[in-house]
Amino acid sequence: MPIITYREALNQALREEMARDDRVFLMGEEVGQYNGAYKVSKGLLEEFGENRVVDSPIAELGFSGVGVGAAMVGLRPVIEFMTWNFALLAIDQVVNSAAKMLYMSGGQYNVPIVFRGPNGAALQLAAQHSQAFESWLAHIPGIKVVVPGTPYDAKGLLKSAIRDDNPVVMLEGEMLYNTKGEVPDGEVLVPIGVAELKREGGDCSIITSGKMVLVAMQVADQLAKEDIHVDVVDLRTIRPMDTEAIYTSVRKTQRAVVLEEGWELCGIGAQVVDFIQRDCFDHLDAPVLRVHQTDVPMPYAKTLEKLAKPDVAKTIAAVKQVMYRS
Amino acid sequence: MPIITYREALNQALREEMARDDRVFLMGEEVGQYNGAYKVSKGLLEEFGENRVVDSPIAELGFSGVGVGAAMVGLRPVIEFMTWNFALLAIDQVVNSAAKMLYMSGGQYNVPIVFRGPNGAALQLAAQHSQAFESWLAHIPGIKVVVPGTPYDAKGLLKSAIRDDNPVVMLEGEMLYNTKGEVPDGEVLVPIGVAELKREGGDCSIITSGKMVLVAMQVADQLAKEDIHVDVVDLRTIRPMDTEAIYTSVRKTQRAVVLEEGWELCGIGAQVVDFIQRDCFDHLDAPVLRVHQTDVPMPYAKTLEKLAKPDVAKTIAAVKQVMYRS
Amino acid sequence: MASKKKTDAKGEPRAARSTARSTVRTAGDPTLDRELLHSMLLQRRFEEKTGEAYALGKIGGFCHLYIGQEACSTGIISQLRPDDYVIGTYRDHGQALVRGITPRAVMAELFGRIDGCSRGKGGSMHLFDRHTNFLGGHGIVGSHVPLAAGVGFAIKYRGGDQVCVCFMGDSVVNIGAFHEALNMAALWKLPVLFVIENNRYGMGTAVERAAAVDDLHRRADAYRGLDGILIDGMDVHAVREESAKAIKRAREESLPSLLEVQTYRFRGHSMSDAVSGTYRSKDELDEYTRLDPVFSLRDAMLAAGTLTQTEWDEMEKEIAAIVQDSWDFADASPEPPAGALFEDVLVDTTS
Amino acid sequence: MASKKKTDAKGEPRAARSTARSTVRTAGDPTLDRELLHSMLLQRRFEEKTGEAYALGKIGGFCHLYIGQEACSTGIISQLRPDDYVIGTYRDHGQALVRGITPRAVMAELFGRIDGCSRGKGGSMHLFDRHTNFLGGHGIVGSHVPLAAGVGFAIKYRGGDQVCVCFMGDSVVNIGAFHEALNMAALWKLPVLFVIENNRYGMGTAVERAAAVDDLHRRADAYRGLDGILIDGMDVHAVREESAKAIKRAREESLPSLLEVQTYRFRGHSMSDAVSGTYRSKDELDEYTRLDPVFSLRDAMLAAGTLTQTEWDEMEKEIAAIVQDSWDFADASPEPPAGALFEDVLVDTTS
Ligand SMILES: Cc1ncc(C[n+]2csc(CCOP(=O)(O)OP(=O)(O)O)c2C)c(N)n1
Ligand SMILES: Cc1ncc(C[n+]2csc(CCOP(=O)(O)OP(=O)(O)O)c2C)c(N)n1
Ligand SMILES: [Mg+2]
Ligand SMILES: [Mg+2]
Repeated sequence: MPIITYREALNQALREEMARDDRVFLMGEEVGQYNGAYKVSKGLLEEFGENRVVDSPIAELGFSGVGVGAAMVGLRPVIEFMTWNFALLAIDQVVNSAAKMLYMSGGQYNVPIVFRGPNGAALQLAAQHSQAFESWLAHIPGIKVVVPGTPYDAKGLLKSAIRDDNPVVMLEGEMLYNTKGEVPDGEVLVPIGVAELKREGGDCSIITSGKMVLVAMQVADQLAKEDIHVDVVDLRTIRPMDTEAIYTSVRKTQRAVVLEEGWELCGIGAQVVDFIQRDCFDHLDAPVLRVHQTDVPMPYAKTLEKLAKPDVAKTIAAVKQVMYRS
Repeated sequence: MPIITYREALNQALREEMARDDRVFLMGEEVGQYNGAYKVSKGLLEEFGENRVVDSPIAELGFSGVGVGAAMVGLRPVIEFMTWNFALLAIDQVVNSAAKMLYMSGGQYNVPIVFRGPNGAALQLAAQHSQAFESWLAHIPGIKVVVPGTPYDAKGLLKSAIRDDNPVVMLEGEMLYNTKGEVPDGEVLVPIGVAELKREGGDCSIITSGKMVLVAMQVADQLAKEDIHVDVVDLRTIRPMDTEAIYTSVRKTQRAVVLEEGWELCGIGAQVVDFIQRDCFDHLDAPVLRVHQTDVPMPYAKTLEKLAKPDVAKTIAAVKQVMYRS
Repeated sequence: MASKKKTDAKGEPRAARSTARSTVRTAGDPTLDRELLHSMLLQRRFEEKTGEAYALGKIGGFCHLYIGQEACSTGIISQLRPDDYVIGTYRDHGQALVRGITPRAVMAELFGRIDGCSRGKGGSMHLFDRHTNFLGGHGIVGSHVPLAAGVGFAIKYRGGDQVCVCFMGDSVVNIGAFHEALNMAALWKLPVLFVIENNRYGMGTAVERAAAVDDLHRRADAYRGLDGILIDGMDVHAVREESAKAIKRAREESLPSLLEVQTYRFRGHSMSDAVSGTYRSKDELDEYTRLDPVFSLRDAMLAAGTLTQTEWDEMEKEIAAIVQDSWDFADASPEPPAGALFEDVLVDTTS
Repeated sequence: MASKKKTDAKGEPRAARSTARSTVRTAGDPTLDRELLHSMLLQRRFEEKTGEAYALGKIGGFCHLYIGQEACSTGIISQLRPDDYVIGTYRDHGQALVRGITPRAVMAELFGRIDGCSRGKGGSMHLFDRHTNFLGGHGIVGSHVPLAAGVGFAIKYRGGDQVCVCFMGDSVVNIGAFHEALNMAALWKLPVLFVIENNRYGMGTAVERAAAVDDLHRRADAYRGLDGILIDGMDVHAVREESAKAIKRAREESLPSLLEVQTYRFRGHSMSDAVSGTYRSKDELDEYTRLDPVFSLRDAMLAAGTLTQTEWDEMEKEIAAIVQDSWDFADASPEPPAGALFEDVLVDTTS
């Protein structure tokens, strides 16, 4: 199978879906002439023209609303946020327009739109450019939220998202765009709402998603050297969440660590913990532990930033703690 | 002690703090001439004049930013959102400006501001006017979040919030404004970050906050008739959360139900569950259960709305379930 | 190098505020006049009934009556094609009726019943109807304006010649979404009519206390290619005449316009707001009542002899029956079943 | 009734785009000229050094150089009082230096060190300094514009006569926050200078592809009492002259202005962006390079005989030493200690 980057995987997904369905268009800042701030849309303007690859003004609230309006009357917009940090300005359109439209119209107006872009921290971008929005978005009924951690999932989930007749939010990562993996040419569809066991162990479950999948895989590799073998459950979709996949793993391992990029309070991990304690109460040998960003805005200084982020060492420590090892 | 409404309690807090400190001003839609959409600011324009009670255009992002800017240079704004639903438009200023300013300025610019207004559902206001934002706001470091459930706490927390040198978010409730309770005249300060055991039982802990405190108290009354006696832990502040108060109650009762107004996924309840399982793992006799809004946008129709909301019956059922009764 | 502005073509400073009032005309076409009168009267009587139902607790939540503004909906929507689009705010009963959602479906929606146009899930603020391209019914001030631009974008994308009409209140001109949408509509030449229904108040705030602009349609001045138009909103023919040009411009040249329709609401902002006495005087209300768009058209027709008193009485009777029928229908319509709670959150199709 | 616009006082249609270019002047006051030249040259050499440090990995994250735009910061900030306020965007090095944050504190901030003006926590995009009333350094396009209005509000609230200067990029004119802030500033008469540094591109997007307005300062036309002013941003004296009037208006009459300063950035948008060849041509870059605000003032002074080549060489040498010193200082400054991670999240005081 060809080995390509996460960026190329997204690019393939966009190209294939735009070729498949001429209602699909891409809109956002710098997506056209500039080929995308992170080059995800490279070549698309040339291939599909200005009508379908639309450079927008810096007006997140406005162009998100343009997407929702266009989707209500039959188009299938893909709205790129340069990063999700800026999407805060547009969150009203995601939450109050896209997510609620079908319900408040009594089933008449579905909104087949994809909101996508990088989420969370990259390197030294400081407080305003490093925020992870998983838990906010997962909170909202009326949308689906996907968080691909590999090039394969990136392609497969973006294609599924574009074909979905509901609003789908996709959280990518600047630090993921250059990562590589096997991705077939042509049709790859990863179903929304289905987790994947990315590594099979038996000693402990690491439940994670998105950018943290890479961290979890490194943790698994390192722990294997100490003869600790972990399950890595990649949620892939965080709304709806594949609780069965979580339960299956945790009932087997009886111990779990939840690894996420964002902050602790009301994070994705809190919800995973809630699911686990509710359904695996009698299986648990230890409290579930969480690894996440420390509870501070992201600092700029390199050393502080490293301390703030969840990482391999913190995750290994958590796994050992739930296994009562040291 | 005088018995007054939650609305009057807020009004007293505003009046007293504005009299105490002339840097305090109130800004928002209809706060002046109209005396507030919900009359919380009644009489304040007359008493303090146009300079300090400022009617703003409908421009949530803009006037929130005006508040943050004014706070950076020494004023102490109280920004009223007509409801928190509209605050989505301004959430960038809350999260990216107010909450991060002190950190990204290396401790130079604190932002002594209060953002307040009703949160969550009232009656039949449908999807766009009925959303509860507790968990979103609790997620964010750099702010404090208070959710008074009684007139006493409303006055005491608002006064503390205005005196706090940090950004404080206060979530009120349309359905609370008319509720009554004992509130002393003059100085009442409820410390931020301290929960209150509003009812002492021993059989089960109900952990809740805000509008749901009233529901929990009714639950406690009804269950008492069946000789089930519950602790009602009113968090009062949800960031920072008074985990000790939670632990103390749960270690005693060994069973807990978390009752909240908002949606399930990544809600406040998920975080409370996480805290409990982490620290009271060996004390728990049953999984912690949660009561919350069903996972749908709020419907308009009266009957459907009732089904969607957390209520006394659902909470009683949950308490009985964690007690393995039926 | 300060730029010149707020001067007319001769460089004279303009008057502080423009007014568009004229004498109400008849069309000279009695059939058309009667249709317009009928359309406006239906809205009027329907909403008076709505007020009663609200008082009886048949309707809950927020309810914003349109009474006084009927010439705006009727004047513009009466000129649209079935495949055009209409979108608006929470104050949407009038537009919904003119666009052709049946009084039954609207009333049932207000009652929160299953036969409502939004299956009882939207209520007064969220009327929707796929059959008439009525795109809601939106509750967050300003947020539907970008949606309208998006509809315009879709029309242009497909090379169609429809137009999208976006109704909004006067306070919308101060919110960011309005500005962002207008810029894109002008930049991309989208076939959208942005219609400000200037009823002089945003809730209890007079326009001049919120907007730092004398005439709201001058907000168009900040956008190349966006026409700003002032219209007398108490005269349905004035509304038709001016909006006809904007519709033509949108349909034939795919160009947006910003229409300021000067109107007035005769009721409070919502059901809990006093009609007058707080932020506006009884005198002011009375003055505008004399400009009532429904009765002034009727009077002009009676004077012109294109309507007789008997015909008017019959129209009243016919409309009273329609309105009563909508009430009876709504009252008989079932509450949505419990199962409906979980429906319409997501569709389970892909394409 | 379509409103007249985009006509000049005589009703003539205006040219598509205005340009403010003139010949660069000297002040006639050699001391002043030398100060201005020094101020601009310091920014230039400091930022060239910044670029080197970035290439060496001493600086991380996003870094937006201001090179080419120095006349704007120098021209305006040089006229402010110490108790006035300055606020800007992520492209903030130049303004910070002119405002008086030391090169050492700025460089240490870029290096992420404890002696940085934001203790290493803000980095390039978030320079702050309480001593000079430098209010940041903001990263979300447009979001600092309401903050500036808030500062103006506070000035007026206290009855002070300070002004607040808000620097922003050209793309800001398309975002909602800009519009909301301008409306309130005009409505409430706040002493704020809104300064658009029009460097012709928002990242890779040319102004005309994003803004449906020919001249950005004409956005002022939508607000009563807001002056829109066009300024040649390559001529520091032009900047001073025009902004002086706006500062006076703000200080004495508490009135806001919207200044469009036409400038150009000689480097890429950020360190990862090519200088030319993608969205702008080498030719265009060369053309603007000829208008270099630093060297054209130097040349004008040399020509006027108010600066000698020796003096210039000395100025270069002095500034090189300052810049090198800032590097050495930053390099020697410690990383913030681990404990700093949890500091500055909240203050633990009340009042
Ligand atoms: C963003 C936002 N802020 C506040 C509100 C509350 N609100 C509802 S209607 C209204 C006044 C709107 O006035 P206007 O635009 O003039 O429309 P009208 O009601 O007169 O038709 C306000 C403040 C809201 N719905 N959305
Ligand atoms: C709301 C928001 N959207 C997008 C971005 C990403 N971004 C940063 S700078 C920039 C371009 C800004 O251009 P301009 O305003 O002209 O300022 P300049 O960089 O030219 O100084 C963009 C798109 C952002 N920071 N904030
Ligand atoms: Mg109005
Ligand atoms: Mg620019």
